[in-house]
Amino acid sequence: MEMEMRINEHPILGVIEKGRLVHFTLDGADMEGYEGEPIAAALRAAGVMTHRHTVKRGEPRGIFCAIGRCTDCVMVVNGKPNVRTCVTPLEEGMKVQTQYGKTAKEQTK
Amino acid sequence: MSIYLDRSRSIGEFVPEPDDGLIICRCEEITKGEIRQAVHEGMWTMTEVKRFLRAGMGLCQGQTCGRIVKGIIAKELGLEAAELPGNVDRAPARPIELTILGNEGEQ
Amino acid sequence: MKRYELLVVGAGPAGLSAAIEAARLGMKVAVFDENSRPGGQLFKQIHKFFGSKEHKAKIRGYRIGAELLSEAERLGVEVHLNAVVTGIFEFMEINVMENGELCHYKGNAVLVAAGARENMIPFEGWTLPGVIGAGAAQTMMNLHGVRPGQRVLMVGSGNVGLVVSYQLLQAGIQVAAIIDAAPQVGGYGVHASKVARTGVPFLLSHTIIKAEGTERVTGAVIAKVDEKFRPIAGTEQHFDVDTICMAVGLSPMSQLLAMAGCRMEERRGTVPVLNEYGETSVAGIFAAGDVAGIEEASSAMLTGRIAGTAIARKLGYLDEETFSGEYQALKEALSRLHEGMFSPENRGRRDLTETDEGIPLSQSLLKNGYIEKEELTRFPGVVKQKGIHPVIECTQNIPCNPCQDACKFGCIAVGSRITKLPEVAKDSRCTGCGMCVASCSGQAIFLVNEDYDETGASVTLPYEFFPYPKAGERGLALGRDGRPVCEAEVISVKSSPVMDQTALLTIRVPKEMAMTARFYRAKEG
Amino acid sequence: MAECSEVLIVGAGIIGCATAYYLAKRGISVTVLEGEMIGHGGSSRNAGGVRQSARDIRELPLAMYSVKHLWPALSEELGVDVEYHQVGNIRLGLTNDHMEILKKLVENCKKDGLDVRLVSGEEAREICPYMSEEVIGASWCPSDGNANALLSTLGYYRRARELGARFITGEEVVRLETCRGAARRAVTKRGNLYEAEHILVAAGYESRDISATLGIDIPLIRKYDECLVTEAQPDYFPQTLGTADADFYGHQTKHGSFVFGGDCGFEYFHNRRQEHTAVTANSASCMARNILKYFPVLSDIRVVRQWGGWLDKCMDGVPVLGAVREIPGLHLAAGFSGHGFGIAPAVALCLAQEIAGEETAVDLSELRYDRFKSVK
Repeated sequence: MEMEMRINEHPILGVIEKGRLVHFTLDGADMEGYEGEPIAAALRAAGVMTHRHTVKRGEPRGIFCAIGRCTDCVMVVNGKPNVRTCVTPLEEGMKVQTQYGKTAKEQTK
Repeated sequence: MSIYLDRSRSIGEFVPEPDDGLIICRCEEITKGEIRQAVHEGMWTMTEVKRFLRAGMGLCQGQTCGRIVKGIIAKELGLEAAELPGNVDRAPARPIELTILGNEGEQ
Repeated sequence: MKRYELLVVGAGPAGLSAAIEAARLGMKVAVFDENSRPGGQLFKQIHKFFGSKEHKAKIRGYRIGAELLSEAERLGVEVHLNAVVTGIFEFMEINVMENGELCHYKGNAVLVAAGARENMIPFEGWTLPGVIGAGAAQTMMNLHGVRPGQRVLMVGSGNVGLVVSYQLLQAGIQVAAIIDAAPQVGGYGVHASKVARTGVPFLLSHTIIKAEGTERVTGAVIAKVDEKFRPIAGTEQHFDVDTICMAVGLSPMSQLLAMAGCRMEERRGTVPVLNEYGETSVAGIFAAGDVAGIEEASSAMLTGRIAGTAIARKLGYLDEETFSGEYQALKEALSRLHEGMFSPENRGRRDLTETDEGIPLSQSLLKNGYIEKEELTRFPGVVKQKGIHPVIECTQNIPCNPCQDACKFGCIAVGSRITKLPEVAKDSRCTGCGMCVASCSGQAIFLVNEDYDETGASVTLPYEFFPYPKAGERGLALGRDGRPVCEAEVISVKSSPVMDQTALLTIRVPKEMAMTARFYRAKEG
Repeated sequence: MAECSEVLIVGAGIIGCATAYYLAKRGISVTVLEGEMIGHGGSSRNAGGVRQSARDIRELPLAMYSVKHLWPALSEELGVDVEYHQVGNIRLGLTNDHMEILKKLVENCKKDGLDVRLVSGEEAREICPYMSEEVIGASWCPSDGNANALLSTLGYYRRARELGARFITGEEVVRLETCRGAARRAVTKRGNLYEAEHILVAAGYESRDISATLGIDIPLIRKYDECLVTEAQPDYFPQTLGTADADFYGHQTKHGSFVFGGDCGFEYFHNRRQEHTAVTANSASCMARNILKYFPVLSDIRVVRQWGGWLDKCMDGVPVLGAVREIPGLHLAAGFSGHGFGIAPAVALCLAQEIAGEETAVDLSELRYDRFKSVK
């Protein structure tokens, strides 16, 4: 059973403030998240862990450092590859795609 | 910083190790074995290994693997990691779009 | 070119503290931080800080962050967020990527307080989604309110590993175990104990050898290591986890300083060579906080203040005499944090066998994360007494003294050297108010009343988990090792603003369990 | 006690490494001394152009020889993929003045039989479709190309070392000395002595100070130059780019990243107090604007790294090569003026041949040290 990944009430922090609910797509599928939270947070909350597949070996990668250093969590966002999703705020209508090597599967050059 | 290194000094033969297949540089997918092998081919500094293999030359610019690569090279050379010069740090500290780079504010 | 007296890189504890000092003395200061929220790691640190009043002890990190920020703003410090410093160049020029522009700024002084980044160790499968830094877990849950996983294996028993494990538990995530290749717990014993008593096992002399899974982590394999940290074949152990958290140390994020031409040295990471005021080999460029050598936020605030004050003197905002007074005071405050067995000089030492007072250390604490009952009586915080009284299970010389200030009745004494072990007065006039329990940053104080009623004793313990148990509810009392020891009845759950989210949970247990029961778990279902 | 070898090379850049390779291949014992590390200077701080077009007529034969005889087989010869690609060099113009410049460059090189021609804006965009409409014409040399400068330098080093050449890094030469009138000894900062029958100075801009210890004054000054590297991108275009205005140059590498260099106007006048090679605050921004003038399609591509270095600008724009007549045993290879990489294989081969007493593949007579005379 997948546990609810959002922390609704925290014993120390209380209710964690969120932006408004927005819609975006992941590889074409409709998703929800909160405006301003990192794209990666919205994806993790939705149970998505694979952000990209590497260039050489095609291996899956996801969140690693969560603060924009390691660049493991990059995806294609609004057509731009290599976007660090852990530090890029979610916006209404964003088009997020799993990155395969240097691009999304459908070439976005 | 430079360190005296006589590249003719013998460091022994390359001996395969069971964990040679481990990815060390996550960005460029360079393995421990490739790094060790490069040392035996004469790449004795972090910069040379980087230029030879691209370890630490990817999107994150060695922020994750730098320490680990240094440790592997030092061990192969029989040195302490602290004796080896590290990678040279250069701008930009984070990736920057050409269009932003070119859009200078008040100069 | 926009020119400031002081440019600060990093709006964490060190950067903000320096900016506050400088602005307080009349300097024009700008602070840059690449994050959308200021405060650096402070906003992820939801535990109460150690130290004494001058170090903002017993205040939670995120509240300190908010305090510093509002103070900086009140003093007119310009705080630029989402502002990425891409380089420091000659003549104290910095480039900042902000609002779609590359802006150039010049300072008469530059302070780099860029903090640290997490170290990593490679192992089979370490690139799989689900292997994350402990800092990543902290960021996800405490900043973004998202659980990084459901069941976690923590690698590393330093303070980061311990504190984050506790935070994972607070966020409702299971911690399967804490492992460490070292033979001893690296962090504060009190941090370990508060995790251990919830039932998290500690496996010292163990290393991670594999993350299992093909698309994401589905399990972890660990093994025992020999004295040279090599895994011992045949000792492998599997854990069903979906997340592996790495807490194997931090490295200074000192690249900007190296780039600026500052002389660097290797001291547990690459750090700038600094004079006593935090100035680098490049005149006018200063460094403070973790970027100058890994410590914790309390010292970062002080090194930041020292640098801020020194910069003010250098640039003519503070006369020599006033400076020297302020500098002495700050330096003394810093040295008070640097005492005891966890001092920077003692880091990594495994040969300490006794406290400053000459009391043998608890070996169980170092190996298992909790103290054995039998070891407790030799420590000065543990006394046997009639009626309600504090039992302080604080057995290492940690720089911390809020317990002393918390007790209005003088039951607790630490003395002027804040790393001393707290002593409970022989005939304490304890009223059972519980302020000491709530004020102890290490959650190591319990109120025990062995004369609660005919057959039962009461134990009051600090409790920071949701949901709170309800008075009258029956559950299990757990020992220091997290194993159920007896039935327990909840007498009360008290919380008040002054306790700052640390509830006081009082349970009734059989008399003979008064010195054994240290945690409470509701019955399943 | 001095350490001896037949040849001593000062500088482990591409010239030093490649010459060591060609010497070692001939069975000649060689020691290479380097103050920093392998490929520290300009060899690792250039964009990897392998170009014949727009060369001075005096060094064009070296470029043409390299492209014809050495670059194509180099990867195989060294056992390292140096990423040499003969994909052409296109030099772009935006204005009529630019086109005039290009016309002259083309005519100059045609004299030596190089296939280089002027093309229109449309033709240029056919060759490289991502180019801005602003480009009105270009020069096009299909036999030019590019290679990986880092791997070429390290590849030569690796193979030379394998063949027995001795490399010592962190060993900075501070003085050369003669014995009975011939160049014979090098003294290092650490106080070590090295002796050889032949000494080749190939130390970039520092060649001037080192040679000066023997009373040889190469008329070169140092010029600061910067490059930037982007994140890896899908393949856009393979050609080596340049402009008539010389405001940027570079190409997309095999890895997918773009490597671009360019000027911002301060190059000769940087007041660099520190000797470290950190970049400047402004050059990259200037370069970025220049690149986007020609290739707006690259706007959102991110720069991950900048680097800077000194190039050894010679008085007349071409290098000083070969034996120095007035001091037997002294050989020079300096003053490459920012375009040494592409000709390095031929230069190194000729130097090795000359030291070995063979006839050189390309005549070096117009590039020797004794060419300098007062002209005004």
